[in-house]
This record gives sequence, C-alpha cells and structure tokens, in this order.
Amino acid sequence: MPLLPPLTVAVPLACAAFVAAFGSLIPRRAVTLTAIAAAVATTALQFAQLLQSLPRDLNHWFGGWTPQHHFALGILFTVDPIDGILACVAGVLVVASLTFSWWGLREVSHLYYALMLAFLGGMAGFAISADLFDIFVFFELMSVTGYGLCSFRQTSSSVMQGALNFAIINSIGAFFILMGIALVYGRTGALNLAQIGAALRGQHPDALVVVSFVFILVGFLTKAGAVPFHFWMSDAYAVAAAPVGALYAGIMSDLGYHAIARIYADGFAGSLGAVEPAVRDMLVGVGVATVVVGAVMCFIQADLKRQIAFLVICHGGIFLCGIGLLNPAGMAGSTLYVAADAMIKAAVFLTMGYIIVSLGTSDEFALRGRGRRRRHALAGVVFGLAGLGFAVVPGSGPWLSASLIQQAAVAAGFAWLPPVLAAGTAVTAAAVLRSGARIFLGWGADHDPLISSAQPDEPQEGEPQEEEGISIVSLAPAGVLLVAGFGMGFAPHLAGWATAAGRQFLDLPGYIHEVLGGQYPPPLRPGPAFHPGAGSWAYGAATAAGALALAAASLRWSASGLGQVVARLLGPPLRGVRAVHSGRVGDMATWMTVGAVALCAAGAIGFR
Amino acid sequence: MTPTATPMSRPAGAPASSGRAPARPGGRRLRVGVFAGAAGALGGFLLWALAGLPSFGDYHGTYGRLLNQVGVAQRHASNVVGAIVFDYRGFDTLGEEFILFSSVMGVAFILRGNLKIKDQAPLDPTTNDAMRVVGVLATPVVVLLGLWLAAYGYVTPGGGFQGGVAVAAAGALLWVSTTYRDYNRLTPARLFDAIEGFGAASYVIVGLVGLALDGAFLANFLPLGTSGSLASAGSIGLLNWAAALEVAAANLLLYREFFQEYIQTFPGVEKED
Amino acid sequence: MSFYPFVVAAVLFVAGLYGVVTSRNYVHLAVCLTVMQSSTYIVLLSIGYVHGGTAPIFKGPAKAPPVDPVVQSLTLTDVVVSVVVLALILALAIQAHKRAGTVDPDKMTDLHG
Amino acid sequence: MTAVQIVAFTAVMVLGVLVVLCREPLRQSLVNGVFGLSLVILFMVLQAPDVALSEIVVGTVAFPLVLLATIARTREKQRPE
Repeated sequence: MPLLPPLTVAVPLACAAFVAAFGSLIPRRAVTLTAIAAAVATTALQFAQLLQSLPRDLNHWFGGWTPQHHFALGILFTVDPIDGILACVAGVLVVASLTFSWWGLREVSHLYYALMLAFLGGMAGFAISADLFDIFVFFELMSVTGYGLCSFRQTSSSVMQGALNFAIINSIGAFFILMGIALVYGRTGALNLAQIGAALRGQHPDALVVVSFVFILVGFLTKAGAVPFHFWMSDAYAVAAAPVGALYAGIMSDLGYHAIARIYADGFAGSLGAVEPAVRDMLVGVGVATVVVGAVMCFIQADLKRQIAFLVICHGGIFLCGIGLLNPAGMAGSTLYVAADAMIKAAVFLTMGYIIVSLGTSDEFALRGRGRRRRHALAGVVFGLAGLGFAVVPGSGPWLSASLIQQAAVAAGFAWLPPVLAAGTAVTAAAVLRSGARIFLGWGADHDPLISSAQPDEPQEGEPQEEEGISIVSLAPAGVLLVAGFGMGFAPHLAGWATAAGRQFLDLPGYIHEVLGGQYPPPLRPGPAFHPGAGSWAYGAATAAGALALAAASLRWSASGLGQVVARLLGPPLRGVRAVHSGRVGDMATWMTVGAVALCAAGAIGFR
Repeated sequence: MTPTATPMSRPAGAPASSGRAPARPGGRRLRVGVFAGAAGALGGFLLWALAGLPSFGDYHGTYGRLLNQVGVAQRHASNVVGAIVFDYRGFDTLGEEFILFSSVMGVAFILRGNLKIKDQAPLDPTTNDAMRVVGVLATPVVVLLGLWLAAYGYVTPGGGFQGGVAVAAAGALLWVSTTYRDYNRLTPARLFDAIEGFGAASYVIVGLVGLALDGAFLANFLPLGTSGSLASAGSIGLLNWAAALEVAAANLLLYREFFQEYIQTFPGVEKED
Repeated sequence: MSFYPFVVAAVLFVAGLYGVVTSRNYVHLAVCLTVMQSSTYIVLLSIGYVHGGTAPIFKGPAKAPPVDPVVQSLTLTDVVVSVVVLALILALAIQAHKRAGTVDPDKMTDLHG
Repeated sequence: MTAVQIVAFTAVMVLGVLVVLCREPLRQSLVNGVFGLSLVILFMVLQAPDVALSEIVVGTVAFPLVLLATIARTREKQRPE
C-alpha cells in the first residue's frame, strides 16, 4: 500500500500537537521555524505523492482494512493527479503564509502556528479522502481551525461579527452535509464513495437521491461561497489577517468545489449519471449566477480585502462551471485554474498585508497615491502583475486553464458560456488593476459615487500594526507565488496530463473496479500537449484588453460628465445588490434556506 | 493592543458611521416571512426524501450488518461500536480528536488574555463549608467513574471520549467547591497544554507505528487477547487511552478559559480588554 | 407510525434553522444550532434501529438482532462536533460582547455591502 | 413502534421546539438541559448506550458550564466609556 497519503496528514497534525504542547516554552522564532519546517516537509510529501499518483491512483486503506467480499470496511484515501495537485497547492500556500508571518506577525501566540498546521492537515485530508463521512470530518477540522484563525487580533466588533457569521453559516452548511450523508447511508448502507457509487448504479434518481445530493451540495457550496450561500465570505475575508486570508482565498473555498466534483463523480454519478444534462445545467447555472454577482460586487468595493473576497467568489463560479461541464477538459481546466489562481490570489493577499502594515489602511481611496514612494514600488509591481494574471493575459497560468474551460464549454454545447466567464474575469481584474493604479500611481479621483468606501474612521482590523514598519523581504513569498502562478502557463504538457487525469477522474465504473476489485486501469498516459489555438489567444487578449479598458474608464469617469450619467443609471440597481449583502446572520441563513429550496426544486423537476 | 484607537467608543447598536446601511424597519418581518415560506418547502423536501428510507426498524444496511458479524472475531472487542470508533473508522476519530484540539486552541486564541486573575482576589461564591466538603469528596468519585468509563470502552459502553469528559468534570467540580482563587494552581495551563498535545500526538504516533510495522496507518500491531477482557482488542486500548488523555485535558482547558471569563463578572476583579 | 421518527427529525431541523434566523442573541443562536444538529443524531440512529434489536455489544450468546453500530459511531463524532461548535461560537460571542457591547446579531452592523 | 419509543420521540420533539422558542438565555439553558436528558432517554431506547453516555457527559457538564459562564459574562451592562 502507498505510504505517502496518510503521512501528508499525520505530519502536520503531529507537529501541530507538538507546537501546542511546547510552544509556550521555546522561543517564538523557534516555533515559527518548526512550523515552517513542518509545512515544507508536508509539501514535499505532497509533491512526492503527486508524482507517484501520475501513472495510477494511490489507494491507502486505513488500518489495513482492504475490502472484504467486495465491501469496504475501512476508510480510504484516494490520490489521483487532480486531488494531488490541489493538495500541493494547499501545502505551498501554507509555507508561503508562514514565511510571511516571520516578518508580518511578530507578536503572535504559538497557538497561531498550531492552528495553521492543523488547518494544513485538515485541507490535506479533505483533498484526498474518498469516504463520505471522513470528508465531513476533515471539512469540520478545516472549518474549526478556520473559525479560530479568523478572529485573532480582535481590535473591533467587526472582526467578531465576521468570525461569528463565518462560524454560524458554515456550521449550518455542515448540518446540511450531515443530513445528506445520513440519507445516503440509509439508502446504500455504505460510506465509501465507490461503494456508494456501486450501490446507486442503475437506480432511478428518486426523491432521496436528489435531496441528499442537493443537501451535500448546499454544504459544500456554502464553504465554497457560491451564490446565494456566499454572504458570510466577504465578512470573514475582510477581517482575516493577511496570511490567514491568503489561505482562505487561495485554496480553502475552492476545495469545496473539488469535494462536489469528487462526490458526484465517484458516488452520485451512479444514479444521477442517467440525467447528466440536468446536473450539468444545475451546476453551470449556479456557477454563472456566482460569476455575475461576484463580479459586480467586486467592482464596487473600495476595501481591498472585500474586493478580493468577491473576486474569489466570482472566480469560484468559473471553477464551478468548469467542473459542472462534467467533461475531462473542464475538470482539468478547473483544477489548473484553481492552482494558478490560488498562487496569484494568495500573492495579492500577502501584498495587501504588506500595504496595510506599511500604510495603515486597506481602503483604495484613502490609499490613493500613497504607494508612490520608491520602497513600495515592488508591492506595486506585484499588484499590477497579479491584476494582469487575473485578466488571463495570454501566456499566464490562468490563461492556459481558462482556455481549457473555454474548449470544454464549446464541446459540451455551452458556446454562450465563455463570453460570460470572460466578462466576469475582466470585471474582477479591472477592479484590481484600478485600485492598483489608484494606490501606486495616484491616478483617478479620491472618491467615486459607484464604489462604496470603507468607513474612514475604521481602523484596520485583524492586522498587525508594527510601528517600525515591515521589511520589504516579506514580499518575497508573494513574488515567488506570482512567478509560480504565471509559470504554469508555460507548461503545455501539464494541460495534457491534467486532461487525461480528468478523464480518469470522471470514470465511475473504472474507479469502482479499482477500489472494490483491486483492478487498476492501464497506467495513465498524458493526452497530447495542449497548444492554445487562435481562439484562446483571442479570448485572452480580449479579456485583458477589456479589463484594462474598464479600469481606465473607471479611473476617469468620475471626473467627466459621462460619469455622472453612468452613476445615475447604475446607482439604484447597485445599491439594491449591495443592500442584499446586509451582513446579518439571520438574512444569510434565510438566503441559504431559499437557495436550498431552489436547488431541491430544480433537482426534483430536472433529475426525474 | 494595537496603537490605533478602536471603535469601542461607538454606542452599542449605533449604525456604522458612514450610515450606508440604514436599518430597514420592515427588514426583519420580511426576513421571517420569506423564511417561513422557504422553510415550509425545505421541510417538505426533507420529509419527501426521508420517506425514501427503509421504514423505522426495518434496516438491513450492509456495512453495519457486516461489522456486527465480523467485528468481534476480527478485533476481539466485545463492544463493536468501540471497534469501529478506534479501528475500522479509527481515522475519523483521529480527525475528531484534532477537531476538539483545534477548538481548544481556537477558544484559547480568542479568549486568552493577559490578565493575571490569581494576583487579584475574586470573592468565592461558595461559602458553605458542607458544600465544599461534599464537592471535594465527590471529586475522586467522579475521577474514578471517568477512568472506569474510559478503561472499558471496547468491552462495554463508554470509551476515551466519555471517560475524558467525566475526568475533566472532576476538575471543574474541584474549582467550584473549593475556591476560584486556586484554579490557576490546580490546572496550570502549560502543563495541560502539554498533556493535550501529548494525547493528540500519541494517537498519531500509534497510527505511524502501525504504518511502519504493518504498512497501513492505524493498523493493529499488538496481540488481540481474549475478547471481553481488558487485555483485549490490541492497539484499540492504546488509542482509547490517548483519546481519553486528550479529551480530558482539552475539556479542562476549555472550561478554564470560560471560567476565566466567568470570574471577571465577580466583584473586585479588574476586567481585561 | 413507522415514519414518525423522521418527522421528529425534520421538525427539529427546521425549528433550529428558524431559531437561527430569528435569534436576537448569539447565545440563544448557538443553542439553536445544537438543536438543529440533534436532528441529525435522530435521523442517524433511527436509520440504524432494528425492531426488537439490542445494542451491538456481544457478551455471551446473542439473543436478538443487533442494531447498526456504524451510525452510532458516526453519532459519537457528531456529538463531539456539537460541543466544539458551541464552545467556539460562545467564545466569539463573549469577545463580541466585549467589543460591541451587544450580542444581538441584528445590532452588529459594521460589515455590510 | 412501541409506546416507549413514541413517548421518547415526542418528548424530544416538544422539548427541542421549546428550546428554540425560549428566548431568554438562562431559561433556555435550563430547558436545553431537559432536552439533553430526553435525548439520552431516546438514545437508550434506540439501543445506543455509547451515544447515550456521550450525551450524558456532554449535557450535564460541558454544555451547562460553557453556557452559564457565557451567559454570566454577556449579561453585564455595557462598560461605561
């Protein structure tokens, strides 16, 4: 049996226990180094595991309980290249965040490091678990560490409000998942995904199958921040400290989408595979709604962290569309997009941490022109390049993966989808480019009627405020992440591998044979290297041009007469969208209920 | 504390300074109305799905039936639930231990302040000597009860979790019945941090030993013994005690944090901010 | 009548959610979450129950069919999760009270839009 | 279903709804204690002694301690400032 999968969880968790036990007795620097070393070791194990999983899946049965009489008695970890990539991303981001913390969080308790390592362990297990209840356990581990990490440096009531909303809404999501698991267990008498898939195979999707799938979907969509389950997210991200926010934005949310893909492909597809077009419509529908709401809300935020929070929501919608297309290219594109985008999102979040510590606020208007000093030039470069990366500029990692999704959409008969996704991408990128230009170049006005400003007297929550400032070296992790995110665009073979892996990921009968019968498919061979065609170049160029044009227009229009007209036209609907995001937990829970009912109804009509 | 001013001075409930979100007077009623409609539909869908389950009492799921058949023979643990918790699905329990562990870290992270309560003199609300005597005498009984619950987890109902919480309860009982002033001395946070970390880590280490010796994480590596006795069930015993240790320390630390908050409501105690 | 346990679970699920939506106090809200969670215990254990069954503890000769042990192990984890969630939300509520002077979710309006 | 089971399920349903409807935290924590007890009885009736034990220790120790401390702490009036 492969040894690496359990180690990628055991190492960070054991180190978290060690840090918690002895962290108060040893110097803080030593604690930080221990944590970084543990995260680096975990990441190395994850890369080794990814390489090992390329030819064929790694299956580790805990306790040695391999299936008896074709029945799974124990818990299974399955690593295929798709999961492997996501696990690696989690590891890399934790290393980057902890490295940033060396400079950025000098006064933090050792508990922070214990929680970060437990968070890593949670994400590592969540990405590769193949047992429905075990996925829930790691979901909870990830969430519980997240609630704790969200709320340190409690300087104001809004931090507590954001953390409370996060904890409450995610807990409700967890109960939905649990109810779905109970329903499925009652029907199939199994918890292993392949076993569930085998038991559901050929069953007509009845009320139980549909509702249990939707309940599980609701829980993971809540974690992932899909509309209308996303309301908690901007609050939690707005109050999280930069290194923690980098992890939330970079990978935690997107792991929720991955869990949906896995639970559908390895389990529910047994029954719902018969109505695949309806499932596709549902997932893509939620994805498109998420892209639209996320893009609009992103553009009208002046607070950098809230901007990125809605950017994460919008891009999450794109990933959901890629997964929801249910074909290999969509799966591959979505996974690579998550990886490349994660690097860039985390880079931006860490750079924001640097800006906030240096300049004391994260409000775009308050910061106007204050980044023009020479020592902030590097931060400006990172910010600008990240904006171009978000705009899928040709040659970048996001561009390659967006091209795959574009191809997948056309193949699935969703030719209208790529323009929608491109528009969402362009709007979010424009927001980042606009605020970057305002902060580091001093362009544009210091107010804009369309864009909501953070309260001027509000101090920066959740951020360390160190009087001696912060070393420029702290930007190094962000720079490395940015290079990695862009570099993924120069590996066309990666796309070929990922597409082949995506095909295997979606092959339920093959997976059932492999898990319950021990018969592995022939070793995975990479598909042909993916060379983006003229369409992809046009897609990337158009999106990037659109983003730059929109950013420029946004910086200019508040001064012009045309801007007044635009503001008057768009003002009322935007105020409406904004008012819906009331930040009240009762409203959020109501939206969740409405969303769950809508999905149940859609499933009841579409899947039967 | 950060050098910047915090907005605590804002009166409770006052709208945010920019006034961007004026309180909608009808907002709450609208919310409840929308929720009532949606919740009715949600309950309907849920009942519709639940109707697809085998009717109450007629369940024959494979997983549970199989484990009931083979559990005792394979694991020599007469309590099959114990065998599932610590072996067949022992990895879930590892996750569960770390959920508890992380929540204690999280609560401490949120609440742990710099205030030294022991330097102050909170008044003890328990002034009745008889009550104190009863409390002190009951403590060892509760500890024994907890240890007994933990020890026989794989033979009879109970186990590391239940026993651990009971042992922690004894600690809380001791604080309440003696004196709040001494709680710091009775449960030094550092010692209990170490015990908690040790318990959590030893669960992982038992798993790693299984990986090293038998090639599977959490694989059994001890002789199985006779089922129904304490010397049975192999490594389940070790995992059980690791869990008990972790749970007891974690709960004590949890109570300790909340006690500290409670003490601040006493007269004569300076509050931390 | 054999559907009754599931009705109880559905009622508690929706009732807990109702409590969360209408709550005026984070402490009350946290307890409502545990009520909502207890509906999952009830579904799990009701699924695994067998008419006339005994607990899955095998000492001496078996008399009656045992009930499903797996759901019991899942419920055990579930119970631990409920403690953890309650403790974390209450800790956050205490801090919220210190910072904002209120524990009413509808009165904390710093974050919106 | 036996009569005992019906009574146990009904008690859990009624008490659970009461917990939600009880808006005053201190009174709610008392009702919640009774609700926990009804769950313990239900678990015994459903032949789940392990879960019942878990619910006993949680319902009699962990929940009340944490809840009462929080209620005491959040009841205080707002600090004058």
